[in-house]
Amino acid sequence: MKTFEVDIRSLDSSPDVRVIALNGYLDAHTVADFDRCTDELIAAGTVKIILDLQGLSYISSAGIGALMGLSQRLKKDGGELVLLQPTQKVFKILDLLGFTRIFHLCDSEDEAEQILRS
Amino acid sequence: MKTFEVDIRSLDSSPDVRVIALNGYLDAHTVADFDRCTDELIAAGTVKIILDLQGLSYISSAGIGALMGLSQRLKKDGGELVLLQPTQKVFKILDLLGFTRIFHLCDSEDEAEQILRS
Amino acid sequence: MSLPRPFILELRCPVEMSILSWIRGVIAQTAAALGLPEEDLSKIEMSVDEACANVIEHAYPDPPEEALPLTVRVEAMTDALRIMVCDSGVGAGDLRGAVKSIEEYVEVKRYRGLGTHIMQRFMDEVEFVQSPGEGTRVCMVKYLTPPNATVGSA
Amino acid sequence: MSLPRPFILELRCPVEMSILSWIRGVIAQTAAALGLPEEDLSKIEMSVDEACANVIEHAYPDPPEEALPLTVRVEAMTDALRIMVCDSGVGAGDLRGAVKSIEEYVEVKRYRGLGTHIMQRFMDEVEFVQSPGEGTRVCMVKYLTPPNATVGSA
Ligand SMILES: Nc1ncnc2c1ncn2[C@@H]1O[C@H](COP(=O)(O)OP(=O)(O)O)[C@@H](O)[C@H]1O
Ligand SMILES: Nc1ncnc2c1ncn2[C@@H]1O[C@H](COP(=O)(O)OP(=O)(O)O)[C@@H](O)[C@H]1O
Repeated sequence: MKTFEVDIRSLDSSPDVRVIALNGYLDAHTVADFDRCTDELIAAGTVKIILDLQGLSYISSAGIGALMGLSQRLKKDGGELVLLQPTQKVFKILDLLGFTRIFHLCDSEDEAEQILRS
Repeated sequence: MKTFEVDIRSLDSSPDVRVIALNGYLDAHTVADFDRCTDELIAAGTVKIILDLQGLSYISSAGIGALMGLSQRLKKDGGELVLLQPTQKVFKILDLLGFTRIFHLCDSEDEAEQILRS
Repeated sequence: MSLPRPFILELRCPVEMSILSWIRGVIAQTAAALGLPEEDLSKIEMSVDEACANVIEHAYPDPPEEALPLTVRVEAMTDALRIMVCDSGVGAGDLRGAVKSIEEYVEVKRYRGLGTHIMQRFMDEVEFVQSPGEGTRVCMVKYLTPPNATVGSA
Repeated sequence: MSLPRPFILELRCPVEMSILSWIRGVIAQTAAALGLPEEDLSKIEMSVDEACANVIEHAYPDPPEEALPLTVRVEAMTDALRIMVCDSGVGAGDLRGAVKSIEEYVEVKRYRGLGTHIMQRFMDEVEFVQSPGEGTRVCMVKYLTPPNATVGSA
């Protein structure tokens, strides 16, 4: 049974943009793995991140808090966080709580890239 | 949540052969529906049945007993029961218990038809 | 992935056949979370299903006095999964009437007695305890690999 | 499809974050078997997850004395699903420190206090009972349509 996996790559067309694909669930247990991964990226100078949520089956308050903290840190450094294609279930949770008005959500990688370029 | 559904049709090429497709699980609860359906077919003169198990997610001893009883009745009337393409899970259960040596199992409708014609 | 143990799960429910699919679902979910292979998962799911179906079919010829007459208790220990299926029904019945083999089952053409046969084939240990008027308890055990002995677990 | 009620499900487990996914799975399975719509299912799953994560994070600053310090009890009654999450830990903590709104949460930039906010938003009733030294009990209720009022049920 898979729990949580993180896959990181750079965009060919914008090498300073990192795409982090999440697979599994981001809860109070797996959030430590997520934080470790984003800490490393930020330490290495990354400020623009696309978080690919197509494989994310669930997010808890711990996960939402991690995304909020990440977004804030990237903004402070002049960067930005964009969320890409959450599953219907994760979108619904974010939407019911009001977070779809707070995060930058995108339907495609191209759209996300546009936002991070501007 | 779907529990159990039965779909009955005749083979174009052998109109006396009935194909019963099972969907859902055949357990101590749903076996009554199954029995009712096969009782009706037998009362109407059916003696050759292909039981399509592609949509069957689970079978319990009650379900196996029903298949055994059905097979016996059809044979008595000069007919036969053939099981078509059980899922891996159902096949494994039948196999572990030794029922794959007792039932006629087929991989295709054509093969099942051949058996029922001979 | 392996669940931290020990843990306990207990279900208490009415004696109605339509409850069985939920019980199977919860049991399968738990066995899967323990990291058990598909085959063991099927064996455990089916053994519990058979024990519960027996309670619903045989334990209470008259309507039960208790509101929740069927109990399923799962204890996941370090080295074993213990599952108890208990009722407070008649506490009598032909528990030893289980078929000894599939050949016998096919031969006799009664197509009964397969449930207890399945439990005994699919679980590592099975014990039936019956006291007339006090009910039946089926205790089934499946051995587990202790978590620290699992190769490559996180 | 609706499960016969009442029934009870109880889980007792260690305070380890890796247990959460199993708890969610069992809860979601049960809510689904009750025929609840996807949205309610998500709300119940998440509320229970938040309450359990709090026990694991906040209830036991020292290792707990009990082997199974976290209890989740689900009671599916005719008209409601009652879920209790109990511990016997410190029984103190800023339970009233929940954020009042997402705006406040975003503003304050502390990114805490969302768990209890979620329970209160997603469930129909939520009650927190704390006694210092005796632990915390979170009791959550989701109203259900009585089975006989369900249109088109089998
Ligand atoms: N919980 C129970 N209470 C009373 N009798 C039981 C119980 N479980 C099993 N039995 C008895 O054991 C017999 C064998 O059960 P089983 O092997 O499952 O086959 P079947 O249910 O087809 O008869 C039953 O017929 C019944 O008499
Ligand atoms: N089971 C518990 N035992 C002790 N304190 C708790 C418990 N549950 C919640 N709390 C307290 O309530 C506070 C608010 O919880 P919550 O809204 O989930 O936010 P967070 O966990 O992010 O702080 C916690 O910080 C903690 O002080």
